[in-house]
Amino acid sequence: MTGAIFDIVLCLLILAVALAAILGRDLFGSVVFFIVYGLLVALAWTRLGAVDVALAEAAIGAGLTGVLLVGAVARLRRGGVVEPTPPRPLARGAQMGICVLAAGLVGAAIAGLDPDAAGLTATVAQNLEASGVGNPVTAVLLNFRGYDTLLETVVLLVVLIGVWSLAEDRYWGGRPGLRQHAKPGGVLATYGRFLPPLGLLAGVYVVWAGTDQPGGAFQGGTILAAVWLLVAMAGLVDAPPVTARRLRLTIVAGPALFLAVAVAGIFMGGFLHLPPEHAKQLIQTIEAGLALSIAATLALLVAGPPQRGAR
Amino acid sequence: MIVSGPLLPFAALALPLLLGLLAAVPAMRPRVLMLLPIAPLPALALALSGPTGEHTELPVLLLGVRLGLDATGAMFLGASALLWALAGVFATAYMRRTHKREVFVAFWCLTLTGNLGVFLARDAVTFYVSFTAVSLPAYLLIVHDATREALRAGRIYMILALVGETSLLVGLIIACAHADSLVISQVRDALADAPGREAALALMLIGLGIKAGLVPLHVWLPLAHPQAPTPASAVLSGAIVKAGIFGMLVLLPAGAGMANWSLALVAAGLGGAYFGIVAGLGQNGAKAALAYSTVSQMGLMIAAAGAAPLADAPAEFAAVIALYAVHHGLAKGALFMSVGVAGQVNGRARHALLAAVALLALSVAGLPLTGGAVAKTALKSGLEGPAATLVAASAAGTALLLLHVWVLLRRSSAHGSRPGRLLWAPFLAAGATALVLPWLLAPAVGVKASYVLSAANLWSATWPLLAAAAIAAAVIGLRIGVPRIPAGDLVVVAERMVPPAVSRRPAPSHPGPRRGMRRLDPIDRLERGLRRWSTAGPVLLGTAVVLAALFLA
Amino acid sequence: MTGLDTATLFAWCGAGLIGIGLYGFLANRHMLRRLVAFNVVGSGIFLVFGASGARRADLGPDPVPQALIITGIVVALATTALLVALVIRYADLAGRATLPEDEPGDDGKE
Amino acid sequence: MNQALPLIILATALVPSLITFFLAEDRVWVRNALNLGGAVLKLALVVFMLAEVGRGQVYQTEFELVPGLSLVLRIDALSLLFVTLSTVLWLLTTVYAIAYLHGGKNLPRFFGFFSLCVFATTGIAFSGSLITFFLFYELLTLATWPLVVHKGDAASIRAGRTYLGYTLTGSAILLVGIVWLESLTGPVAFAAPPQLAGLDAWSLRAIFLLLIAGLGVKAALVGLHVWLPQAMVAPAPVSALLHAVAVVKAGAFGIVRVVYDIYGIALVQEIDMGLPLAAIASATILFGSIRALTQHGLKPLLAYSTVSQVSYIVLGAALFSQTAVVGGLVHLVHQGLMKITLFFCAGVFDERAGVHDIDEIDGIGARLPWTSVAFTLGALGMIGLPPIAGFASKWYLGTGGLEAGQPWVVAVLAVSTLLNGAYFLPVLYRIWFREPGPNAAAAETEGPAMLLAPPIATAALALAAGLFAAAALSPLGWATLIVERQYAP
Amino acid sequence: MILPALAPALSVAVPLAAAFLAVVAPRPRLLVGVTVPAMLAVMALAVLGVRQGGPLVLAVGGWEPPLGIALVADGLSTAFLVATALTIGTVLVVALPQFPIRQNETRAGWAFWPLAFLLWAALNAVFLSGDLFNIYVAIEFVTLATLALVALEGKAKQVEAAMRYAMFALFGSLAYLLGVALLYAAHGTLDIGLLAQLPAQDTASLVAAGLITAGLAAKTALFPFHAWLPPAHAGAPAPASAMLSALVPKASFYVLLRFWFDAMPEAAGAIALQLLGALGATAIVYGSILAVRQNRLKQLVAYSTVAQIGYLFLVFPLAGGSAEPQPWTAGAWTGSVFHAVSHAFAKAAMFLAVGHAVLAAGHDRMSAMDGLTRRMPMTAFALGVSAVTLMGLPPSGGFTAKFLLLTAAFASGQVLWAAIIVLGGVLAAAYLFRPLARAFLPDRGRYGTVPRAQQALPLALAMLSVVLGIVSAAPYDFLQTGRPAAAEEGLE
Repeated sequence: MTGAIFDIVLCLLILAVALAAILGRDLFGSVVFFIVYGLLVALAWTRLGAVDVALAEAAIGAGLTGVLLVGAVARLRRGGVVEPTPPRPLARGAQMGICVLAAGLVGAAIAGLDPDAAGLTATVAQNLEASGVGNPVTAVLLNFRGYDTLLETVVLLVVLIGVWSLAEDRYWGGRPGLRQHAKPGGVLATYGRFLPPLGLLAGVYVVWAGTDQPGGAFQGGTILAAVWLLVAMAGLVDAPPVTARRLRLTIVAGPALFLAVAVAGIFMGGFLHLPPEHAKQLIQTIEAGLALSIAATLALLVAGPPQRGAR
Repeated sequence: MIVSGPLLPFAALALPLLLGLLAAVPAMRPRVLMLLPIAPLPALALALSGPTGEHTELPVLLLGVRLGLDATGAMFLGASALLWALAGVFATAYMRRTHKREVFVAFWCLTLTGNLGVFLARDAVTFYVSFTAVSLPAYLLIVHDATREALRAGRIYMILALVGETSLLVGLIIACAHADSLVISQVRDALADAPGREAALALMLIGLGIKAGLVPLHVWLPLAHPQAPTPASAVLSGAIVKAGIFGMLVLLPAGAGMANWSLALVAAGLGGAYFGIVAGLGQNGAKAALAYSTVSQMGLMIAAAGAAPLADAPAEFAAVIALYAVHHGLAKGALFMSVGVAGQVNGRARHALLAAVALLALSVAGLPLTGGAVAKTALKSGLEGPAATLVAASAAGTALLLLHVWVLLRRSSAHGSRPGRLLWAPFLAAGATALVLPWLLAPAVGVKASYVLSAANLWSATWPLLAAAAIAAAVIGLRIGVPRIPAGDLVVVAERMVPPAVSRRPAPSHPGPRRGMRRLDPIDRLERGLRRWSTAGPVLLGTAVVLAALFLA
Repeated sequence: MTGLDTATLFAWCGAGLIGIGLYGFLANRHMLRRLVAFNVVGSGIFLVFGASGARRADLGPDPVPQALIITGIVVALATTALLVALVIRYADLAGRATLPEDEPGDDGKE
Repeated sequence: MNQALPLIILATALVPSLITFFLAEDRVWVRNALNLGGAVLKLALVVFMLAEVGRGQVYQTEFELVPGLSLVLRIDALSLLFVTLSTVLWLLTTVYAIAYLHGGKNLPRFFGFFSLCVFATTGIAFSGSLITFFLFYELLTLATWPLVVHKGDAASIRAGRTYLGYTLTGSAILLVGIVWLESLTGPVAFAAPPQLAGLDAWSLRAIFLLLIAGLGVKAALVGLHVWLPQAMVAPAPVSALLHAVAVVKAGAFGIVRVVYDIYGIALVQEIDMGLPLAAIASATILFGSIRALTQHGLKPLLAYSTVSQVSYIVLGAALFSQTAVVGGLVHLVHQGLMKITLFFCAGVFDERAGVHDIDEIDGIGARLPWTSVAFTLGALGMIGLPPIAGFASKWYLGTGGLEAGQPWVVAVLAVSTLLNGAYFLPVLYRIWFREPGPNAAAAETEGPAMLLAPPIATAALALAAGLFAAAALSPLGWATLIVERQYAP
Repeated sequence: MILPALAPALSVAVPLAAAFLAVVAPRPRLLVGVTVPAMLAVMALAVLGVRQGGPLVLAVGGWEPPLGIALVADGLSTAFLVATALTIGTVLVVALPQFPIRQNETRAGWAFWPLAFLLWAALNAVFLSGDLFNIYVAIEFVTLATLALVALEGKAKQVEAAMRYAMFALFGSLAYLLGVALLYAAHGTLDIGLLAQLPAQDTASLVAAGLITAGLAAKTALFPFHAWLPPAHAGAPAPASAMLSALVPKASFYVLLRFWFDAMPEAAGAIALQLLGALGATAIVYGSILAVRQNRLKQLVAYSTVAQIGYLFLVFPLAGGSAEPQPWTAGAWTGSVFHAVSHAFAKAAMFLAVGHAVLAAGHDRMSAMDGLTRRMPMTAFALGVSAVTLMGLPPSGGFTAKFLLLTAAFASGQVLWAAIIVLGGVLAAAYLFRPLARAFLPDRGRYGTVPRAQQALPLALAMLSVVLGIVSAAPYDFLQTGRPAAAEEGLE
């Protein structure tokens, strides 16, 4: 019962924070509300027993997305971009009405669902043995529906290329992001020295644990990316130039490895086929490669296109 | 090309055509006029050999050409061929110095082919083609001198010829469609009870009447004949107009059913005969007056042709009309030639010329013992009651008119150059033939000399001449002025009423490219609206909702 | 889904988030606000998705939706990243973070 | 051979066309040899085929594109009538065009599209089914357009716009009609007309109207004719193509096919469409002639004359009479011969003396006698004067009209003849009898033989077609054969 | 028979590998030289395999649906794969001189290549996927690659167009994803083949259907959600535009087709289908009118795409919505696919040709066309031929498509759509007239030129659309391989 009340309160809170994020007068405030909202949703996921999703939501949905948005707000402020005035009430009313209708329709659809539909839980459980991993979510992600994940990692690559291609032509060959000037000895600099080893450890663990417990390449990669970003913000490391061969190898390595395994599978029974006896090792290999590339890609996404001249 | 039957009819048409083409060969140019007298010779030979009753067929030509000759046709053919030959001789001398002789010769030959073809044709298409071939190339003969007046005459001629051709074509088509045959005799018989008979007859008569100078379709005659070079005038008046009469003779069906048409034609013909006289007397030029004389004479023949369908023996009566046509053709041809001769002769020779002309004129008026008397008497024999009387009486008018012509001719001035024999000879030959030939032909058409020389007929031939003499004396004595009538009478009136030709519009100024795009501005506004996410988004979401609702419904 | 079990509750919550997020996505003109709204809608959808897979408490949460949601979250992040880069670049070039047709008083004239 | 020959004949035009497109501008001899060679080869094949088809041979080739859309090539006597005309005229026009455009620009494009037009026209003639007809009909539209705009000046572009606007709309309407019809009957082949008798009369009427309206654009029925006079801005060989070899003919040919090979004249009468069609044709005949009267330019005059003349073919097809359809069909050829003569001559007048307007033609006969003679023959033939070809058409049409119990047709013919005379004769008059005007005075002498020979040849052909109309292989003889073989009850 | 079975996997794997290499070792000439022939070989394999053995269904990783993802290569998907391969293959060759990598790597010169290969892979992934969520990922993949290409020129206008496109595309993704979520919640599977066997009349399924349809319609740029398309497609570099306009909207349309004819053939209500048809019809008219009004070449061509997309949606009223197959549905269904494919060829050819004209002239105003027939005859010819297809005139695939659709319209008694189809052809002529006519004008001013070999490529592509019309029997039959039951009855 307390659980139910907690859930109801959580739901209301989530809705309220979401509203605040949407309607907030101040953009920065909205983004902050959005980060809070992400954390609350992560909480909701744990309430639903989906710890993997909760981790992903917290790390990616709230964390990285929040960082991206905060960074963007800061850039716009620096660029002196003003906020537009809100739309007229009439238009707002119509928009609101139609959104309410849409939400209602979704609600109706939910209400009409068969409460006993079992989904694929049982099927996954049956095949878990052959997947080579103990975490059913990882099994789905990297084996049963590994093809989705392959495409997904490539999506990250597309976006990175897209972000880079938004650079000014004159900065091509330069390093991503603006140069960070952390105060020497400031908080950031201190954390920058202190945190990386821990973060690295945590990240590698999350990746490694992902095969049997909640976690995995995405969550782990995000942590690694965050670590690198922190260090970079501290001014301790700088991104290599976008034209650097090793940088490009890093971002491509994971997906390429995945693809190589997938194609190699053709000779072992079919595209993306992971023979059960080697599945675990293969998945761990893939996860390792992916984590590296994901970490690099996510970090570079946050850093943005090169905005500094080439050497 | 396969010809079946006698070759001569084919040759009669082919030779002039070939000679016409030959005229276009540059090497021929210096001697091109020499072709003219040769062209009609096969036709003449054919006419002299007389009707054979055989047909010549050329199945691949046109829609299947069929040629033949009967008694009537032979007379028309013979007289025409002779006149063409004589006029051709005349032309060799007369046209020696004009420009574009080769063109003249080519079209002369073409016209000749058509003219002969009309008489030889035994199928409707060949008849029509020949009729056209005589009509249109004649234009070139008329306008040969290319003077302003000639061109005007040519224009009017062309308009009428074209109307005539078209009418004839349509009339023939109606008749042929009913006959389901192209053979003229069958077409004619079928026409008697064809459904569109009245229209067909009317149209054919318009077509033939224009050619034959049927009043009021005659207007081209008095314009064209004076403007054409003299040899051309001679054949125009002597031979070409006969194509119309011949057409009436072969195309009008016989029988009581034709009574109304017959009456109408007789009336129109006689009316034309008298109108021609009156109008001719109002002319100042010899050729114009002669042209009106032709109108008048053709009126008589048309009246006769109109009476033919009701005659007891239409074929025989047709031959009689042919006889009249033979005389008139040769005489009128000679008279026109005389105008040409008169232009170049002075002194004694001129007196001789005037005497000969007077004799010819009297012959046309029917002076007893002349060929004209034979023709006229024969013609009257086929007519009854008032028509016969009116024909007889018209001789007085004819005499007066030709007297007028004679006077005009006498007054005309000459250019002094001595005319060669080549001008005299054809004139004399034509005149002599006109005086003599009817006598020779009369037995063949069932007219005996004794009948012609009977007292009654002599008297009926003589009194109009006496009356004419009396009137002439009175007019001259009292100095009564004859009102002048412009040549072409009705057409002159018409010309004043119709605005000068249909004016062509100036080159159309193309409208500029349309610039009406501005009116589409609402579309631009709509497009801008749809680009705005705050508009398009709700529309999109709304569509999703509506679609879902529709699926649910 | 009779009764108000946890899964249904969160599914409803997801529906509500979808509504709120959509409103933000449609009504806001600032591109970053739209991005925030986009993410709200996204997580609302994930909630509906995930909650529907958690209906059978006896079987535990369905791992397939979870995997799909994780994929979805990454895709959403990727999209957001590209959009943020676009917005920033646009602000650099045009000095604003709104599309021209969304500018107040603008008729969308080019 | 029966299978391949139609394709070979099509190839004689297509192959030169495709090669010509890619020839360099200066490879004049190759280009000319290709196009002339194609034309000569085609002519030889067509002559061979004439003999074979005359003996009763039928050529057919068929392949399916998608269900319900088959390409059927079938050569019957009617096909050959059209093909022979276009082949002969293609050869002559090519000769003429080579001389006319000598030294001009963009000639590979020109000759490429020209041959493509001929290809399309041949395809139209060979079409054994309605949809095949449509395919080639559209190709013709497209291939003609670049020729219309060939000069590339503003007026050409405008004319091209009008042309495309009309013809494409027309084809669209035609397509609707075709698909509608085929949705009721399945694919429509000319050789085996569909069973329409049981269908709803109003649908049949509507489809008939759609088909005729679509075809009527190219056939320049009144109201749909606007493109034709405008297209006169194109060079003379193009006009020849539009007016004689291909375009308007394609429309008229299509109407004949629709009336006789799809509906059947009896059904057309039964659904009361025969008389309206005949009436429209008649209205077009008169309208074209009246408009021609008021034209200032020589080519517009000829264009309106075409508007008028092509409807003779339609009129023939619309009357319930075998004789009339013979008249209509034979006019397809006759009009082609005569009109191409006129356009060739108009081109020569333009080329040698700069004559565009009728006012400028005064006395040209003295300077350009042979051209003027040819022009005169063409014009007289148009008026319908025997023994030039035109009269035979009129004769049959008139007789047919009466057979069909429509005597007014004869009146239409008569009035049209007079109007034709009214607009052509003054031109002839000016050519021959006016004092030479500035254009004639400044005119060059008659040009190269290649420019002169085609009009003289076509004029001679027009004359011969009338003079030897009764011969078995004359156009008239062939048209009679078609009707006896294909349309006899 | 392992080789043909490889084709689906290789169709995605080969361009992906090429993309990875393009990121790391940017050597476009080599990559294109290897990838394009390799892909054509893969396509040949696929076609052979499908022709001989029927639809190829490949359970990825050996996991059968519903657990795993199936790749399906039937006639329909193979047709789109082949069209994509031919189009992109040509585009890439044309792009070689336009995005060179020389001593100093440039931004666009580098980015174009991986993006193009990735787009290729993404499109193939969409066409092959038999799983609705996998399609979501693939379609997002397409969208993001497209966004990057739209913004590739990097000026304010293009960035703006990309942002606008993103609004529509993101909304579409969200709607689609929500639909997928609801479908999974209702049925516990996302496999198209399995969904087809389940009843789909519950609320969730139908709401999902509405969302998916609207979402995909927005991505396909169906009127009135099209306004993003012209600025986006017109702003990109010509080779990118060619891919975007020719293929990208087809991907989402393809999914719609799969959804309505394979996954949920019985769910559609007649009114909803008519509504889609009406939007399509409006698109035809509206897009054409706007195309007429454009003064920029690329804008004009882009609006033409808006109009042409309208035809695709006529398939819904003509072939959809009936549980019982009707005699005309195969015609309409095949017709729409023919249209999609021939439009792909023609539009790509047109954008490439226009691109060459623009390159030569240095601007994309109408006057860039002046004298084109003389300066660059092959380019002009390519434009003309592709215009023929867009107008739906014979002999072209566009005509075959139009004919099939028209036949279906009449056979099913929906004459209104027939009228629209026909009107659309005329309108296409109206908007294509101006540029084509200008090609015949004399050229004024100074123009550059493009090597003939380059000019030949768009022409070849355009000719493909004509060849599709001339030899349409084989593709027609091929398309029927594994066609959905709802479209099985044809005009035999």
